[in-house]
Amino acid sequence: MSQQLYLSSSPHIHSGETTSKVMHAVIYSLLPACGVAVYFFGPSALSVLLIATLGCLATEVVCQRLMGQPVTIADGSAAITGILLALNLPPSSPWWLTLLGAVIAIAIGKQVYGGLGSNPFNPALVARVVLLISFPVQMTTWSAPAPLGSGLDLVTTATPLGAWKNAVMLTGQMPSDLPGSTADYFLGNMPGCIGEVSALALLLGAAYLFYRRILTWHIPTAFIGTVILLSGLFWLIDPAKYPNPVFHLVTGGLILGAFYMATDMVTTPVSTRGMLLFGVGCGLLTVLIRLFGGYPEGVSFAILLMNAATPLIDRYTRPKTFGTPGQEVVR
Amino acid sequence: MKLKTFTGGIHPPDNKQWSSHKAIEDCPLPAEFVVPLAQHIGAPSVACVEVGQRVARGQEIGSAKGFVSVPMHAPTSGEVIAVENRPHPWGTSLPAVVIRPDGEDRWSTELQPADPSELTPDEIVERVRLAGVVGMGGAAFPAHVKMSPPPEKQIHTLIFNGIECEPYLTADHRMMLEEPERILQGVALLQYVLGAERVVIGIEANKPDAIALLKKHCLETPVEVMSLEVKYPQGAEKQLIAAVTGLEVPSGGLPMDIGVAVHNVSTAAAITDAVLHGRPLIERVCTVTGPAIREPKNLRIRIGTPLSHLVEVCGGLIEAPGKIILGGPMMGFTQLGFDVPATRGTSGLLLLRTEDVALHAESPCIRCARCVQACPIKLLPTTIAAYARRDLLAETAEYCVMDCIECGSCSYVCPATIPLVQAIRYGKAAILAKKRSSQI
Amino acid sequence: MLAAILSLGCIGMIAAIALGFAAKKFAVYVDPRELAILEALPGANCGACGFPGCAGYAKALVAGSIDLNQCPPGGADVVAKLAHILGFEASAAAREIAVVLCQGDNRKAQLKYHYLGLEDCTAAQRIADGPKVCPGGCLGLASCQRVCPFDAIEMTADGLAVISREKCTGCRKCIAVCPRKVIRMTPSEATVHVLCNSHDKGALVRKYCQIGCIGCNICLKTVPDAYKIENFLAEVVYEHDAEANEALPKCPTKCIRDFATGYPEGSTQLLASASSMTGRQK
Amino acid sequence: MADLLVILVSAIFVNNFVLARFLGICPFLGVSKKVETALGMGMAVTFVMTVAMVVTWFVQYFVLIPFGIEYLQTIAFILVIASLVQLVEMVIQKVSPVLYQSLGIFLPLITTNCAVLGLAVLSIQKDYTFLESVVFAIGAALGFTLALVLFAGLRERLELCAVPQSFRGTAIALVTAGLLSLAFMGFAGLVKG
Repeated sequence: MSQQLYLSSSPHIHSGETTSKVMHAVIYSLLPACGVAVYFFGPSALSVLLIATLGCLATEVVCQRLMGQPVTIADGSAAITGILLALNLPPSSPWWLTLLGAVIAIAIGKQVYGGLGSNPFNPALVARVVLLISFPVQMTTWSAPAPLGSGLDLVTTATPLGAWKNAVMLTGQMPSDLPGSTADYFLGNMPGCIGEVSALALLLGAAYLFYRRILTWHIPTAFIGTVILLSGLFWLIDPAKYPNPVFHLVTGGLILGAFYMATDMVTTPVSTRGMLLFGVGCGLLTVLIRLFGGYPEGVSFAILLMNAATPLIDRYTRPKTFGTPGQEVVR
Repeated sequence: MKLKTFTGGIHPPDNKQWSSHKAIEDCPLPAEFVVPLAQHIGAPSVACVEVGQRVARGQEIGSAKGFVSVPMHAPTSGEVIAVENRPHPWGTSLPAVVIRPDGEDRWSTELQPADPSELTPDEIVERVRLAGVVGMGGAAFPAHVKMSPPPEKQIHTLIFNGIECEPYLTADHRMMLEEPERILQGVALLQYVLGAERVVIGIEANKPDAIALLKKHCLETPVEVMSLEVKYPQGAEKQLIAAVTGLEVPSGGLPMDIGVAVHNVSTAAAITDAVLHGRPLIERVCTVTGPAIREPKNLRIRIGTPLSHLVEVCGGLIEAPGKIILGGPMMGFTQLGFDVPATRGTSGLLLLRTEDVALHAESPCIRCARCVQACPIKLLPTTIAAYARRDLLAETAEYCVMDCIECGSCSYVCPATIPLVQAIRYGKAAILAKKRSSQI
Repeated sequence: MLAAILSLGCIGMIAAIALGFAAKKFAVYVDPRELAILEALPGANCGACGFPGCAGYAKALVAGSIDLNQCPPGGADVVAKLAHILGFEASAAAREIAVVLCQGDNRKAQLKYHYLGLEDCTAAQRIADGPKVCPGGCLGLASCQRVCPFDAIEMTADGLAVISREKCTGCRKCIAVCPRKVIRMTPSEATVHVLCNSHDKGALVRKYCQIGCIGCNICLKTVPDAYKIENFLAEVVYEHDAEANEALPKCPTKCIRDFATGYPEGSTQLLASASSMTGRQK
Repeated sequence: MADLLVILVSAIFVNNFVLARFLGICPFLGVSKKVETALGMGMAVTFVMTVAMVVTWFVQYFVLIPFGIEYLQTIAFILVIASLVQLVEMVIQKVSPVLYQSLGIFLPLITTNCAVLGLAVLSIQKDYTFLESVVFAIGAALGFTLALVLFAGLRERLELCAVPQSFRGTAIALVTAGLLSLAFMGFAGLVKG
């Protein structure tokens, strides 16, 4: 009889939540945003999504085979990287660009570090930044949305943030005719990356993740809060030059970044205070780069930079151990 | 009204419906008792009977060795048939006294009842010590030690633990429902001995019947019955103190350092028996439960009853179990078989089927921080475990591994199913071993 | 041109004088032997000597508080060098290597239960004395492999640790970590070992292991000098093991192995060369 | 004043010595295994850079230019910096063993570091005044320290990761340094420095 018995150290029960369940929930939460993107940008968005996702899965398989490790694509983490990468690319990305991004994300962003859980930087953002620096033309060619059934063709245009930056660079003033209204931006009717266009769809997905308790409020709140505060400050100082906080909120990748990229568990701090600090850092850097930097959009860089700071944040924001006095122990 | 609680913790399904409605039954005597000489924290007792000797129920069969130690007593009258190493719930073979009952169940004549109003506090503590009373929540720490704090540590708050936060277990719950007088007498005795100003009985809100009953009994007394939020590990000593008083036991310290003492409600009942009737701790209530047992029950068992007998009394097995657990599912110990005996700390026997055993393969940590949120001590379990597994003992110690209470919350919530608690235990053992070797 | 030579020369001169002055004025003495010893040591910083790294050992050697032969990875060569530096004659330490005294992998030896949890022998041993019925057998959870600084330990597919005779430097780290004390230091020239660590009676051993020593005394009878039996477990007497391998064919459970003929079953390690393995110098 | 701030910010972030100019890679890779040592190294570098800047500025404007031998700049700077660092090391070792324990061991590593030399040459090229040079030196050193400490944090974390055998050690460190440098490119254009 003892042959069938299991013995182990306590505890002997488990919540049943597993890594792959968490990952799959994240995938589901991203589906509305994918749907909106396909609605506004048509088949080109769909193909970018497919190429990125399949590319990531294939790269993961090849890497794990090469290194003689068990293949773990079923856990869904590579698929998430693929979807997030696609959401961070312009809908007009050529297929080779998307594929290259997928390979970079998984091979350099993740597998060289030992795969899931080991990568210090968000793989999708690593790929996006590599592409942005290597292929600036393709990565900044944006299309105006052409909703399915509208009969419109995709026309090259500038993102709202890009239009603002160009105007400020040239004239030092806010442009008078920014494309689209705030409502358009919120729903996703604006040019931009596949996934950053519809704040509404992203918020829907995020709500699901909150419900599943996969997201905690700390990072998104701190991130978005800081952006609103800081951009609001500049707006109050010179409304003719700096756009208002709502503009910052609904254009560009802030919502996508704050809810999906900056909350990637692997590359962010573990303690509550650490998460808040991380979010504030992301917000600061985002606004700085958006308003004063060379790039119109700073969310990706901000998150990557804070990823780099994560080990240090973890180190200096350890929770106070129960029963220890006052300040926590810092080495 | 928001109920009091501590920070951190988890909400596992409590699964108490199997046995919470079953009244306590007296377990019939088994064919043979195996009374281990080590059943408590501290020095094991030493056998003081010989093979062939006749013993009476309640007679001392193992004498205490040192202050943090308690004597052992015969669970029934009968003959000592062996004093030898027997399988022990801790996983190895340890010295035990084996007794064959004669069926008479005759009490020892040496036991003297007493009137507590004529006893000094020291005499009460001595009676508790002689009766071998230990903490009955599971850790089995000798009760008399907790009852005699050094004079400079005045106890101002006395807390009774009726939390029973371990899933499945219902023994304390039934005790509170069926024997409130016995418990409250013990409460009064302890209050008298320790001179505490405030006395609180903490019960989780999922036992409304017990709360109502004890409140009724305590109407005329200074004892306060407090309903606490349902959360694991509310019943852990430090967490209970934090929930009730808001005080934190200092790291590495004892509750008495902040003027608090915590006793289990069942311990209070045992103290009543010891002081009033002179009866030693030879029986306790134990929940036999789980999906693999035919008839879950709350049994009043004698210490030393083999587990196989408990299974038999509960109608046998539905199927061969996948895991045999002594204690609750969060902190209990798995057993190799049914030949080990129940001890003074055995609050439950839980039998899981093979399909109930969590078999997820371990995957890499994704730093989701659930363990950090769940840890009631506010440690970073994943970091500690990672360091411990790489034998980086200095870092392990620096992340306060020694403060871990091994409640299992982190392992329970870990989506990567990393054996965090086991890694932490491993780290603790390695650090202690290193300390010991450097002292020599 | 002249200006260049002169000004650079002047700068150099000023710097040289300042440095020379500082070297005298601020000199701190470091024993040159310490540096020489550090140079001679292998530099693996394995800690086998009991000091934190090679530098610590070097310091202790110069202070004269420790023997020369505390560096197993360095072997006899290093002992000779150290002796030369410190002005002693070498008292060569015999090279010893570690051997796992067990062949009972998961197929040959019975398990008590299914172990769930940390892949570590010490952790598993704490749960009902480990998942193997045999009280002394290798648990196969690779604690020794992880601790080996020289990558000398292989885990077979069926969970048995096998130590490479070439790679082992005798640092004893595996011995310290093994909770079952199944690893033992042996003279490196000895190739015949009784690969069993169970002191149980023969009948019991037969029940749980196909390849355990049952204490039958046949090896002792065949080559009386080379074996001894204590508590139902045979052991090679390494002082007189010249003919030990003659008992091999007689052993009923095949628990004696001559490493000159190969590693235990399941190991993928090959003998480096016939000469180095069988070369028992006499 | 605003100029000085621009120089400082530019030297720390935009034109970070390690991550944008790729100077001082040797100590960046060598002394970044632990955050503590990285901090020590950062302090040592800050100290040496500032002192070296002061001395080389004087050498440049009071020796090299008056004598018309600017073409010997590199040799002269190496000579001066190397002996200066040696001198400082010796003095510290004798005067303050405690400071030497925490800082001194790094000093030989920086003796002829390209970051220190590069700093001197760059600031001369840019025609910085004395004050600007010193601010530039401090900024560069702080940038170096920032990069080093960030990197050390990352490497400490990598110690706990299951990095594939073939990528362990310097390989993965270089990949990480590359990615860190990529992230720092986000600061491009922040100030014109």
